[in-house]
Amino acid sequence: MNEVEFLQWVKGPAFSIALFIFVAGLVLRLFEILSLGRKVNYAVPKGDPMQGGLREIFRRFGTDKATFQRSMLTIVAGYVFHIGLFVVIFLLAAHVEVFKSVFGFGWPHLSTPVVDAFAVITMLALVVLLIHRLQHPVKRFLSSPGDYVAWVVTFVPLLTGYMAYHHLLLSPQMMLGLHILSVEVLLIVFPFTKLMHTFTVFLSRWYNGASMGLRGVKS
Amino acid sequence: MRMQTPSPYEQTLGEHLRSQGISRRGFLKFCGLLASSMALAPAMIPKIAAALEQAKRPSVIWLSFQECTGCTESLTRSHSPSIEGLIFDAISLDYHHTLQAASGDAAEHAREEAMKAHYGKYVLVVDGSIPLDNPGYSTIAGISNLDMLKEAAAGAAAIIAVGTCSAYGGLPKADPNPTGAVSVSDIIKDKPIINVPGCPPIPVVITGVIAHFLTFGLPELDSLGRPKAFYGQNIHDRCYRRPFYDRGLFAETFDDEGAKAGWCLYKLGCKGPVTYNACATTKWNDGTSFPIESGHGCIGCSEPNFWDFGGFYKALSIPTGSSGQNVVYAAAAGIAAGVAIGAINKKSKTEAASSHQTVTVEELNQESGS
Amino acid sequence: MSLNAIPVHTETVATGNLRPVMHEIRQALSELIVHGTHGMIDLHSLPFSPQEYAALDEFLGEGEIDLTLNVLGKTRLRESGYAGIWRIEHFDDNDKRIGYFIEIGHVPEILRSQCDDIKEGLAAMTTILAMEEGNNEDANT
Amino acid sequence: MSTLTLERGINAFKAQIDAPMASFFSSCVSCGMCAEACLFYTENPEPRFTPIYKLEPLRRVWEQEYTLIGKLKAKLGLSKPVTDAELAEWQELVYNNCSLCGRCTLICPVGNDITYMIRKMREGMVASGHAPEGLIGASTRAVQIGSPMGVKLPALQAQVRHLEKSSGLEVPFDKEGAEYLLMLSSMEIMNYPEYLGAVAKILTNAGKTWTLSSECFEATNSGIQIGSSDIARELVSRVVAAAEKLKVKTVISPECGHAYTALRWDGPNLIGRPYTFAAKHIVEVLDELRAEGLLQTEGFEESKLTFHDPCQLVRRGGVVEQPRNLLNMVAKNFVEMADHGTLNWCCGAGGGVSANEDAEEVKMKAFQRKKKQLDELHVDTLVTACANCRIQLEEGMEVNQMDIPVLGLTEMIAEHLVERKGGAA
Repeated sequence: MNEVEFLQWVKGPAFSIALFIFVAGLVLRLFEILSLGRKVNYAVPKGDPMQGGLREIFRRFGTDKATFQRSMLTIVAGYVFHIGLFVVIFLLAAHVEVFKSVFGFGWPHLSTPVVDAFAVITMLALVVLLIHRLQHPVKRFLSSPGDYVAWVVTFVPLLTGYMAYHHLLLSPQMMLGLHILSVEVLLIVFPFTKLMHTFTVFLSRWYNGASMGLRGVKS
Repeated sequence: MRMQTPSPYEQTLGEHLRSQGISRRGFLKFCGLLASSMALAPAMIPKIAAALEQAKRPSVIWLSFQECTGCTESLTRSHSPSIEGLIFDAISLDYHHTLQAASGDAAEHAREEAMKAHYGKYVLVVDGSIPLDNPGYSTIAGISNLDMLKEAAAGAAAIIAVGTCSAYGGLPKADPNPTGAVSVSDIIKDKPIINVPGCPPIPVVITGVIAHFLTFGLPELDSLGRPKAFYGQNIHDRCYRRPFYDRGLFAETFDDEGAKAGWCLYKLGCKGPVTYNACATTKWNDGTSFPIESGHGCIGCSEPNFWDFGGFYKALSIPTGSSGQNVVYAAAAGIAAGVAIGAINKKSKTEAASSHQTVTVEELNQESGS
Repeated sequence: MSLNAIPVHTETVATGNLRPVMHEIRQALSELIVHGTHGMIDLHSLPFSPQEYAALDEFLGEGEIDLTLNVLGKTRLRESGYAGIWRIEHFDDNDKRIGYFIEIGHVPEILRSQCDDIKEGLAAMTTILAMEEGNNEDANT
Repeated sequence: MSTLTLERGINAFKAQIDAPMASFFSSCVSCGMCAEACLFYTENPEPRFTPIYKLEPLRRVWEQEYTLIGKLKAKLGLSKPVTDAELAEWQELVYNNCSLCGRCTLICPVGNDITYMIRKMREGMVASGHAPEGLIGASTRAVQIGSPMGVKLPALQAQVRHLEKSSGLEVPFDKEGAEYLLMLSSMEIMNYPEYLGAVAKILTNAGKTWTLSSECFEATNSGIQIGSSDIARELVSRVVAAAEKLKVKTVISPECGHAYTALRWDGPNLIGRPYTFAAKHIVEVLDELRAEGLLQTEGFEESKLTFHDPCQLVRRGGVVEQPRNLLNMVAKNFVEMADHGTLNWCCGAGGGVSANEDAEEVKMKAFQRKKKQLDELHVDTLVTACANCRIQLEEGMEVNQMDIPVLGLTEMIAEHLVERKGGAA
């Protein structure tokens, strides 16, 4: 298989397989979670669970000052890389074209150098967070192989994408192929790893917020 | 291009050009242009001149298999006395069934003669792919392409595969490849092969490769067997529209304001970022322009399988499968599997709940006491 | 129809090659003074926008010499505003520019009368003179 | 007689795991922020005291039993079944080092209700025989005697007689159709007898009918603390039976945090139906009386004071404004701690920690957090609305030689009460 055939393979069958596993996996995981159900609550509510759920979904994007000071690095670097990922994934022209081909509609994109800068900042933030994870006693203690797998499969597409864009190291076909392949790896492992928090974070915040709302707890 | 019978005394190229009435100044100009066409530094000009002086006029046998003659057209359409014309004049083209005056048995005889006379020394040029499914798909004088290639390759000093068909299979190999077309390098493994892909290749690149072979021997090749001197440049890196790509300015349709302003054609399917060829600098039609300059994206014709690369007008990043449909199927599969797994989970949980034995303080105390 | 007639107008673009080329020329000029080495830059092998060609032209300026050679089509030699820097444009028979070099040297290499040509000329002249003298001798006898 | 086994513990885990928990486990990215939210970690920074880590055995059961990938991992031997030894090891984390205060639940950026899961995990710990001695003792006394501290009815009756004699108030028992059924905690009966007098004074003054029940006076629920729904159900059923027998409108939960949680939130779900009465914390009742104008005070506390929010009231009960409304009636110099309201730090002894002898050293370490908060403020008085917090705070003050008296909010209000005309008194 030469470079072109490799690129063709990752763009064709490999992408189809990865996308299939990603979507089917997501749906499966949601069923897996939701099928466990939740008991009816007979306590007389003090507030609206729905409102509480929605409020927590948004409120938890922020934090109180003291918590911010205690976990500043985690929060700042975490924000930087999450925003960076959003920009890189959804606002690069080449990526918008991919989404357009999947969904049938697109949206405006940012200029490439801007996205490029975001990619660099995102990678830096990820590296900072990895070092922090390895150094911080609690984080290092808590981290399972899954945490590192999630880091790697997030970081590699950024790196290969950056290198493909700048034509570094390998031929552009090879690099683009590796970039797409790394995204496929990401898609495949996504539903079955920590990356799933991308979706369940809203579910979790909603459940927690609904419980808070029911009890009339306003944070 | 004259068809010449091999003479016992072989002129050097220098002598040949001089005998054509070309002055030393002309020779220098020729070498300068040649260096430029071979993408060599001007400092190489004296070396090229010295090498050309000494080079023997080679015998060239040109075989055309499953092809459209576009490659030959590309070469012959260049205006004379262009640089490529001069180089072509400098070789002894002993067989080319489109160009030679002789036909039928006489033509085939010329080929056999040349092969015999220059055994081990002649250059074999091939355009077109070779069908393997059925030898009858393409024959010349009743000889299948495969047989003729094998026979001609046996005595060749080197093979130049001109055009994407002979280099990589090209259009005949496009999905579903009805003839079982393959490239020269798929068949011949024991001879140096220089791939000069393109659909067609740039004429000056064809002659540049020949000139390079005459002056410096086999050129340095990339992983796809292409001379790095001509295929070392990425179209996208050399594209004059690159600044628009970098600024994120893209034409969305072929007639929008962006297209009129000459913005990047990435979204219109340009394959420049993954294509290696000299188009962006050498250009076409005697340096007039190249496809991107004319407002059409690069189709990547110098790359293997370019016909099956997901559509000429689809952006490079777009996956080739039908993703939308795939998502629907995947969701359906996910739901089916999810329902099954959900049922198993639910059953498992119900069983756990029903097998729960009430915890009593007696048990607590017994356990803590033990 | 010429390309310019097509209503596609490229915005001003910079390939980023102009500055490096200017510096390369300056460097070659100082090499010429210090070591006497000839330098040559092939402008056709670099992506240059029309604007950048014009900018380079303006930068180099016009000098005192503008020659046209008739060698396999025309070749035009122009000294730039800076002595020792020459523009060399090769044209084909149809006056299409097929090569564009900047040469740095006292005289462009191609302008010199070439040894081979001189030798050939000498041989020809000798032959002609010998023939004429032979004819004269014939006439004299 | 049947015994508690690992199997029963794992089975309890399986029965307890629900959709929210599956979602919480799926969402955790090991950011470690819950550690910083937990006083058992901040005051004793060992990584294993990180809240989410306390759930590790439960998480593994979830992964192995309820996820496809977990089942696969278990089959391949990549994930080992939870062992009895592990659960024994985790006892310290789940009981001694967690007061179910809910601060991690509030801080978690992905929204995981870690507290909820620890409470559920204790079900399995109990069923596998890994509950701490102290809590077993308390639960046993609660079930067998009717009070975790072993207080019996005659002791209460004696106290009531004393109160009636000294104050001239009537403290009714078993008065059918009364508006309020007043529940107590043993701690109040034993340590803070003033509480009963204060409530009696306020309710009588407000002209409300109220009663105690001779069948059930204990509101605290050791079943909730040890984490056994079976025991908790037994205990809460007694309250429900007493309330329904006396046909009261409202049951008043005493100044006790987890009693409120047990009665207000868990009770209906334990008995599997809604109550026929309302359940309110005494602070809620007092604030309602205030709002209705049935509670008037005079005079102000001159000392600089602050309020310690009981976790179960603020974070797990939504009672934030009420104590402040009441305090502002009687305090001129009321200051808030840096982290207060829903962000307040636990006293260190909630969620069964106070009843757990194994946790005695740990709970004093945890108190350091409260000490830091108080040291910043330089207050003269600390007010709270939970007897359990109050005991821990007083003990902490003593150990750390801090001279700040701890007062109950209800008593403070009672002291400033203005006698209403037309009041029953």
